[in-house]
Amino acid sequence: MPDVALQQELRIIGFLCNWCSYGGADTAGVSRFKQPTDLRIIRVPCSGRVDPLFVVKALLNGADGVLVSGCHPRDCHYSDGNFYARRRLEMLKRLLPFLGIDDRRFHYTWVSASEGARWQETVTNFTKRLHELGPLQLKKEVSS
Amino acid sequence: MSIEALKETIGKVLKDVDVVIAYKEGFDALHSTPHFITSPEQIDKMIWNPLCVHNLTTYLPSMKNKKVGVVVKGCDSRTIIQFIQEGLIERGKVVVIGIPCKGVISVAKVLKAIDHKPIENISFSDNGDITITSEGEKKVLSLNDVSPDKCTTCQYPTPLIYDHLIGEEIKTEKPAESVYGDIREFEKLSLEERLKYWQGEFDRCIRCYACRNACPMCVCQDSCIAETRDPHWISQRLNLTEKFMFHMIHALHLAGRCVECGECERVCPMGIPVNKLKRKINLDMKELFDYEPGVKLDEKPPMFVFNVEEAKIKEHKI
Amino acid sequence: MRVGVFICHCGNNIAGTVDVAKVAEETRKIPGVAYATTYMYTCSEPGQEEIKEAIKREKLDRIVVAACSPRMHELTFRRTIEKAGLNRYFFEMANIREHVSWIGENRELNTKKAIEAVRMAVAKVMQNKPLYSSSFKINKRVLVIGGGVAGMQAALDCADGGLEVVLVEKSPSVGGMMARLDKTFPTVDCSICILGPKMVDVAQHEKIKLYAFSEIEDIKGYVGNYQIKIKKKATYVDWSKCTGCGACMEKCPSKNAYDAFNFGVAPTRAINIPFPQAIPKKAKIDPKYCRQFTKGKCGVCAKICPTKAINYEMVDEIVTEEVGAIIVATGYSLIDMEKLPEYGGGKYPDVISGIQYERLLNASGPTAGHIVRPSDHEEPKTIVFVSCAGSRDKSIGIPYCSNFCCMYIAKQAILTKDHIPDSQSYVFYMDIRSPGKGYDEFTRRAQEEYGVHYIRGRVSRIYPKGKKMVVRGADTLLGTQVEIEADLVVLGTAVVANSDAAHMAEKLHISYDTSGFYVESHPKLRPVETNTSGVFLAGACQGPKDIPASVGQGSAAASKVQALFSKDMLESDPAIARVNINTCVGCLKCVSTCPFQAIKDKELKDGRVVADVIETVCAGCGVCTSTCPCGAIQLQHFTDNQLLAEVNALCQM
Amino acid sequence: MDQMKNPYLPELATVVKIIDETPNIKSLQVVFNDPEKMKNFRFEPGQVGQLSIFGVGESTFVINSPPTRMDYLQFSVMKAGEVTAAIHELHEGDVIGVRAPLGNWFPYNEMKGKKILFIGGGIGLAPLRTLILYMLDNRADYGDITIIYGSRTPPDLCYKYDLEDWASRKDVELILTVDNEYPGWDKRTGFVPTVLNEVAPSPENTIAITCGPPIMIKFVLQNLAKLNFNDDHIITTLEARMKCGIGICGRCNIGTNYICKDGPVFSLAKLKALRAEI
Amino acid sequence: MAPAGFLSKKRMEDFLKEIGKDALVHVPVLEGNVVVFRPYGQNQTINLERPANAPPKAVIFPQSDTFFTFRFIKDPQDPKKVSVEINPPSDFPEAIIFGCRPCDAKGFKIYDKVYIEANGPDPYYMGRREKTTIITLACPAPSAGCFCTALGGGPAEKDGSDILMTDVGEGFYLEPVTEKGDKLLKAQGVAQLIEDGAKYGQEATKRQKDTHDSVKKPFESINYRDLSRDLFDDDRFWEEMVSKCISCGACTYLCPTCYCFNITDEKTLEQGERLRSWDSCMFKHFTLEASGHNPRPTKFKRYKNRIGHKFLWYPEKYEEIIACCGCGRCIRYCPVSVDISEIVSNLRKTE
Repeated sequence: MPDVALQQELRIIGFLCNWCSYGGADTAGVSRFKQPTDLRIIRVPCSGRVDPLFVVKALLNGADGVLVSGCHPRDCHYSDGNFYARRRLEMLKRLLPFLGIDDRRFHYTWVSASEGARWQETVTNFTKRLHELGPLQLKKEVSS
Repeated sequence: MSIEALKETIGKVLKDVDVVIAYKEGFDALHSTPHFITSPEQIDKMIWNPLCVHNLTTYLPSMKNKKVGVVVKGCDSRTIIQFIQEGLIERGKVVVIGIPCKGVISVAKVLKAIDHKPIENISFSDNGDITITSEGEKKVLSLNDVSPDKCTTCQYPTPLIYDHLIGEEIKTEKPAESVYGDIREFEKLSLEERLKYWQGEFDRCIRCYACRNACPMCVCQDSCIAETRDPHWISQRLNLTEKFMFHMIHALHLAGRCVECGECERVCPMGIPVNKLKRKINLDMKELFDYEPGVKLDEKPPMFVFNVEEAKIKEHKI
Repeated sequence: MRVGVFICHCGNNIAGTVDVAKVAEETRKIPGVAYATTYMYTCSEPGQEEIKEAIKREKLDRIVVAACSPRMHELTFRRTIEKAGLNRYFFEMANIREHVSWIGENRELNTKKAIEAVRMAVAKVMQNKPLYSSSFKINKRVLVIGGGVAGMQAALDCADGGLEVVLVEKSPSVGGMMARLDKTFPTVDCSICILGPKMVDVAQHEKIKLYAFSEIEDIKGYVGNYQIKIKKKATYVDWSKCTGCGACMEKCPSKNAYDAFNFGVAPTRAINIPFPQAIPKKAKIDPKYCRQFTKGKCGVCAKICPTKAINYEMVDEIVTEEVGAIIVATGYSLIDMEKLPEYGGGKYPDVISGIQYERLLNASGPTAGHIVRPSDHEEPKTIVFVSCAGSRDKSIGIPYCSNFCCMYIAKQAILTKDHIPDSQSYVFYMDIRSPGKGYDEFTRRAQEEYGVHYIRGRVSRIYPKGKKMVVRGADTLLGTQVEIEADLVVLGTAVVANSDAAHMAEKLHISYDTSGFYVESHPKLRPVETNTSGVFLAGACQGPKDIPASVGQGSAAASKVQALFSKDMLESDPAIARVNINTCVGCLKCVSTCPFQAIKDKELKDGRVVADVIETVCAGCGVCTSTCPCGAIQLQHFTDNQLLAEVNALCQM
Repeated sequence: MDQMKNPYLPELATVVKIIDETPNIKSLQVVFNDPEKMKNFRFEPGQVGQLSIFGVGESTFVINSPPTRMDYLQFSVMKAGEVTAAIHELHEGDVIGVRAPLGNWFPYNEMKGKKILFIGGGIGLAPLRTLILYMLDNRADYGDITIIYGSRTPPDLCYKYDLEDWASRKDVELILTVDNEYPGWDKRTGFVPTVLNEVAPSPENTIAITCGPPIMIKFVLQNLAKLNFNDDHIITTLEARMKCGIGICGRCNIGTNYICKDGPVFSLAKLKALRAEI
Repeated sequence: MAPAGFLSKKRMEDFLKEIGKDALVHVPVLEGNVVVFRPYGQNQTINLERPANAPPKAVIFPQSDTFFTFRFIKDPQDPKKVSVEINPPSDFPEAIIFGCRPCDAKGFKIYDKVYIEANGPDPYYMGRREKTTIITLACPAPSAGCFCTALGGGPAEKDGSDILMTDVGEGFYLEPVTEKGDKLLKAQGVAQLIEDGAKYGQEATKRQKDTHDSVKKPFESINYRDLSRDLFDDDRFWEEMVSKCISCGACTYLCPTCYCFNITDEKTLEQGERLRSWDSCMFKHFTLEASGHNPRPTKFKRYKNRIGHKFLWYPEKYEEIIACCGCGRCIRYCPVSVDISEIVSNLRKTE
């Protein structure tokens, strides 16, 4: 794990589905899997609840990175929610660079409730990547 | 095609419907305007020429309680197909009068070509020449030079759906790869250049919502979340963040649904390339799902369906 | 608005790495937060009392608890504030334990993170609206999927409790795996002798409606009100006429049909009754082998059938049943031996699986209980059992222990000695797992009384040598290589989930793990519940289990259903989608994306068409909300404004 | 910028009391934080105020306490939109913003010596209440006072404390009605316009003042016409979406008149002249 | 008042720099294919050839404006007690609008009646209005849809401007119109750049007249009394005129005289602001009440209100002045070419 604590924390927002990824983050906690502290988590019932506009809103308003995590495909508590999420988020991921926003600032993935280690890895790597990219400051640029 | 044949067809269709939407002359020589024909004597006022730029199908979803005849060009016809894919119109209540189209003008390009001088007269010849009289002088332009971008790469000059086709079918000679040439070109810019570009363009936005209201696929219209407090996605502040957000709402809600009629861009009083984002998404939709809005009746827009296995979506690694 | 915030120390769990007093102090600065305090164990009885007291004393109308995961205690605290007179949805939890104190080492950063987590929760709770459950009638019938011992136990317990039961079994007879066993460990009593009466009970119970040779086609609905489509597969025999006399089976000229019941130990007829004690005892035709189907002519059975029950024209039939709860007892499968090439599985006839051996041992099996080698029907003298054949092998994706192989191998070794007194059995094992009551004694008896030779070590290869099979392996206790020339090799093949388990899970909207076993609600405390209310698990579909555990789960699931059905009405979860008919434009995109068909179109008085949520069908995923372009359909408790409040609380600092 | 002249700046005020009138109507009694402002505050019966919930927005309500009782200003709020929902979340002691007084008022001087007929429905009693209380405080100036008031059900009746008082007074005739039979209700049932017909007051020297839901007003006006009330003698108050409250922002106009500034009190004669669609 | 002056085009940039020393100068800039007002700065192409796509009304009436910011103040003794601190803006910047058209300037005159005279001054409007100097360019040529002369204005109308410039070829003929304009021209640094304009007067007048004569007149003149109230109240008339309207706000937002607004609050947990933002009577929600009731539920009723406001009610209230300056933007930029002059023409009583 990189010692990101030495740097200024970044604003990273995660949207996690209640059934898998939020549980996976809990599992990581229960297992005491250490993670960087930058991420703030918003619990949603399903990754299919995550309107890509939330990601845009967050990035435009000051977030340095956004992470969306749901159940693995086929494993959705609501059976199909993450299938929609996958299409929408992939569309967004491709659109962001067209707007001039580095798509590495947005990551979507699948983590199940049992995958504490995968969650730890996801958070750690995403945080590390964002620290390499530095602050986004879109809000400042865009609202000038 | 002959205008007489069109008028004759409209006359016939009118017997069957409440209104036929066509075109008539607008407030000056360069503009036409939508013409709502409810009685036969109004037919005579109608026109057909490259000034007929509007996508008249945009009125259809708001006229569900009426039976409507509508004149469409090739590009406009995609809207009808998209409406049907999304269940937004009842096919039986719409009579589509299709016209194969060789291209229309872009008012903005014509004005630029004649240096924004007042226009007294404009005429069109079959070979694509446009003769403009301005300040007493005649100037000849080529339609190709003053067509909107959508015409220069048009793939569907003949309507894809119609009940009546006026005139001979036209086949496109324009290469399919050209359609998104500008998008690919834009993608060669650096991230910083792109962001700067959009900041400059969106900064002019006055949030008049002409782009939204002219868009046939913007189903929300008066319920648009750009103006609501519940949900409260954006404020009425006129800063760049909110303008940016509005255009993202517009683009994302049109994801995989935009038929590229270009009305949003045509109507923007501030000259913002509003269609570009949607066309970028369309390019992705084509690559990811082999989907092109408004082309095939039996398809569904990609954001409302899924495949359990998505052949083209790869898991992203950090 | 007066938000009260309670920050939990959780002993040292949170307070150890988070400055909870600082969190309270910072939280108190937020306008709208009328009260913020810390507590040692907020979830404790006095902790909950403190919340109730504060609500009354400080006139609080929204509550935030910053403690552990909401998945742990959200319900606890919702009940607490409800008791104090607040709507239970005026509550949010900030997870500062699993997501903060347990994963971050830097106290300062943890504290900052906790402050912001509370801030988000406060911002959200200020957007919360009171929600009220509506109640609906429960259909007090239960569907049991799977007629193995777990399913039968569940069905009988429910039926004995007075509930109507629909039991669906995909094979032609109930009984499942247990019906195939010869004896059971550690008592070595006759399996079918103890199972048979249960099977008869199932068949005869007036409250149980049995659909054998049937499959679940589709499940719609929600707890209390499910509509189940059941496919009755064509048997080509009219079971209302068939008496199970077996005449057809005797005369059937197609004698090489695959015998699924006997795991292919010997062929059966194209028309057959799977085993003598089958329930229902009815014949069915396997069209893959029946000459009437393959060659277009034969008709022997039709001619011979005394009740004229044969019907070659029969087709699958779909019937619909309505139930209020579902018990899933779909059991398990065994790994395909071909996936174990080093053991020669599927390649050498004299390498067989444990369940096949069970059929050889069984008096009503194809060999009438005589142990013979499949290759030459000679009696084997040297028999090698290989445990963990596939199990505990990450390389083939089976990291788990199959639970009961050690025990049945011991049993089979004992029975072998009974059947063939001059035989010698060897068992290759990794560890002997015998933690059940009387189990360890049993494995010792195998070794001590029956002279079974246990060799600790893995078998590396099995290959033929003349008429023998050479089993080569390590003896890790002696640290030597061993080679045994066996007449017959029995593999304790790994237990795996059914091949259609995932498909079934998708129909049920329940989760399954990477191995395909269904996931229970809580591994310790809610072992037979699933995360989908109204759906319960019993038996090995949740993971490998032996008979007493499966029976126990069958009863447990039944008692859960009884508890659920003890009320006449169920409360619906109000955190479902709701349509604002003033802003809905009737584009009905939500209808097309709803995974549950829970949205319909509705025409209003003024002729406008809008979306309409069927409250009881909506599961609360929110796909509609993110589909709706105009924000007219909002998932309650996770509305756009509520999520935006959280985003804004973070971005607008 | 001189704050005194800024018509958009709300005055801070504190909610001193909250009364639950009906299941979805609350009354707020508010007092300006600045005692001087409170002391010098003047308004006329029928004038309105804009209440601010900071961060949510403003909404218009009539001041329904009379200018003769200046311990506090009372507003009644039915839960309908974002602002009213936020008002319903207030606690006593909370600070809000008030812009008042705004708009015109009842021509109470011209009503002196006349008989007064009040016809109200639901929360429509609010603007009438201020005038009723004002007249009761100046009782000698006015003739007979009749109040016809109705709501959907008895719990939906506002100002039960006032109704009790008026019912007990000899100088007021109070006629209450609810739409349908209701357990424990021993008074009239039926819609307000119907009850108006049943009571059939004489138009003689009488001013009728009505406020209530639009559908009620529509039929009350029809029935008053049938009873031969003159358009000049029928007064109502109108509602509309308002923002600025000073006749600029453009949404509440009926022709040249802005309800927020030139209203909310209109005579029927005036409304007809404005070609208002009633 | 000083006599007319002359500003050579070569000195225009110097002039802008000079007047920009004490004020923010808004100039019409060509961006892509459109002309917009931007604060004068580097790398701009100033375009005076044609009217800006949007008038400069936002300089004085910003599209969104902060009425006040507020902050919640917690009582340190009692966290239940929260007060509010309200902070309106204290001052507005000096501004100059350079190169707008007479119709644009006239728009502010129409605002003045409402925002200063009739209702007591609106402090935000007046604060900016007083500090803004308007330097107008007499229209060198009419644009599509213009009809200012039919409304009594003209391409060289002075009313509303502080200074009127007329392009006379190599430079601009400058006429001070108000004290404010006069003062600006007399300021030391500016005066140095201005030459005597006397010899250009004739040319200016000629050019002004030429343009005046070339403006289209859909009707000769108009008075609100000339409009037929019966037709105005006839739903069928509006259906015929504006079926094609798509209910966007382009016409109102581009209109120099449209002044309707909305007031909304925005806040974070700790603070917020009350905003005034442009609103459009063409939007359905403009009059939509919380109850769901809407007095103007259809685009026909809304368009009728717009015409009524500009051509009937405003003049009835304010000295018969029509609240339309004939700039033609609503016609020119209407997505479907709804023509307000045609509608008004049709509304006139036929006698």
